[in-house]
Amino acid sequence: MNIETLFGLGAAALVGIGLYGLIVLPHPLRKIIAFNVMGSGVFLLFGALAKRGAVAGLLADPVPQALLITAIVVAFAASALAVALIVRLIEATDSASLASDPPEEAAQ
Amino acid sequence: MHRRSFRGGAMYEFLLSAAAFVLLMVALGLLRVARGPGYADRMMAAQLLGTGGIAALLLVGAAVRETAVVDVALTLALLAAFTSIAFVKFMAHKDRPATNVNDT
Amino acid sequence: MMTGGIVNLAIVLLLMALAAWAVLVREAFLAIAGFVAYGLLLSLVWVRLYGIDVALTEAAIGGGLTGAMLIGAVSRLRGTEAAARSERSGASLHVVALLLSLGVAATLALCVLALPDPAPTLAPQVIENLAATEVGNPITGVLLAFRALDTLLEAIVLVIALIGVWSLAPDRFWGGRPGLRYESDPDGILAYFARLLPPLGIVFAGYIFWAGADHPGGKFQSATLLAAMWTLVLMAGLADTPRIAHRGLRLGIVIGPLVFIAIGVLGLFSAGALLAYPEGWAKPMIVVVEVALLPTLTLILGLLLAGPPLRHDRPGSKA
Amino acid sequence: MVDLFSIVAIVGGAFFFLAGSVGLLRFPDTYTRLHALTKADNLGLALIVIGLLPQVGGVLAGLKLVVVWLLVLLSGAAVSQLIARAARRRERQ
Repeated sequence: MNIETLFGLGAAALVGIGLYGLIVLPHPLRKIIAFNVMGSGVFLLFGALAKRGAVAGLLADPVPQALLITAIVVAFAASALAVALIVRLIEATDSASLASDPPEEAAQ
Repeated sequence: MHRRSFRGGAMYEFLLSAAAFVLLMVALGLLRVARGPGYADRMMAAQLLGTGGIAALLLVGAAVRETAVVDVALTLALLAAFTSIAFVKFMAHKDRPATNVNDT
Repeated sequence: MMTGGIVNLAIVLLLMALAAWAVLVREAFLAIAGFVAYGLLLSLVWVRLYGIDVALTEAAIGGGLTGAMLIGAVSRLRGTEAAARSERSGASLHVVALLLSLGVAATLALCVLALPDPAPTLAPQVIENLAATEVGNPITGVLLAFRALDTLLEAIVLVIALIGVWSLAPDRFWGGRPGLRYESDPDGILAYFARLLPPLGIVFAGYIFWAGADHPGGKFQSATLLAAMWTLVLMAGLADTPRIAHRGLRLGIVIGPLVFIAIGVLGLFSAGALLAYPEGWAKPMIVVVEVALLPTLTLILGLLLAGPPLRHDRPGSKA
Repeated sequence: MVDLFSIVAIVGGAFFFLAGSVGLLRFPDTYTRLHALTKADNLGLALIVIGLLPQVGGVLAGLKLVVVWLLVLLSGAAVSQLIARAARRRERQ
């Protein structure tokens, strides 16, 4: 199996793992981590595609790689915003629950 | 501009094997993160991971003759202490009796 | 090439194991440790995929900023973890989530296996036109010439993200200083370290910035390093974050997009299209935009890490 | 000849990584584990860097390799002190 296919399949698995965590994990901070895992899976898939686009002179297609750089920086900014929201939520409600009807012990 | 120039067989194989070996050792060390017991031990494993990651990166970079990989390693080396320091600072913060940030 | 294949396989397996760890492990702190290790391994993956520029970005963001940000968040959870565990979702949801993620992963895997051969690529067009920009690194060429609009919009997105973070400040702290005030380390090691490392980091950031024209590197990687060095100085208690009402700070935050837009509009008149560079002027224009973006990106990344404003100066206060 | 030198040095470095990991897993307490770790950090990376010096081809790249090692040495020293102090503070409490 060549490297593009191998990393492409790995990327598919990462997206699956991240998606599972995003749905199942109750704590919002954990959801952010899971979302980042999912996102990096997408990035990796994109990177494998870039590697497939190698032509004489270049080892990979620079267009997707350039977009990946902006994507990584934007993903960090989005995570920072999400983390700030969570910290504010905890400070405001003393609970990190995302449920519309928070459980008893958290509400007190 | 990137160039394609692969190193001769034996050395290439050796450098990549060495990288794989170091990576494996680091993965072993990661078990300490799981076992703990304290936070200090976990941070140590993270430190080993950083050094091992840099070593593996340098080996792979030398194997494929990509000199710019050294810059990636330099970046990691500069930031090697960053996460650990953030950790020590925040844990020190957490250890102290909870001072409400909003009151200051 | 056998060894290369084995190394790749080992990397992918370790990557998946770390991802599963970061998602499944019980304690948030352990998940973060796993995620930091995951980020480190990702930069090795980018080297294997010949994306050295991407590897540099991932090393700076994944190896530095993200870990520090998540650890900062986890130290302020205040026991919400246990409460969150009590509202664990039911078994049916787990099954549905498992089926859904398996389905998505399998679909993606099938797509990967069914990719067209030869792969579509824009690389020849990039090589063909790169000479006109006088930039040697094709990625810099894409970021600032061929897809400059993306880069401009990204800078604006970063500004908006920072405004979003700031807007979470309680009203009474608006205009104040972001983040916690760190005490100067009594043991002195951190203070020593934070005096020694930043000069080296700044030199290297300058090198990466300048090298970005012809080799892997550029403003994003450079700005991330600078932001990390700034945060190090803050954590050592050697300096404090600026008040967000400070005019110079706000100017620094918007200068990048403003200069970028100005040059883009200039292109409308001189070269006939928005963000087009007049003939022979591409390289100097690109350098101007990059120089203007550097303080913007550095300030925004550092301030995103610091969080919303939490305090005002109090005379004689040493919180 | 040069390649042989590289191979010997890199194998030596890899050995120290092995020793560091084993020490981290097997040693009884935090401080001895810290001891094992710092050996891997310093010597493992140092030997690998020395082994790679003839392989990178170029004075600038070689210089950067040495700087990588020095930086890791510096952060390793600072962080291990911080870790040890944090561990002691926790013990005293």
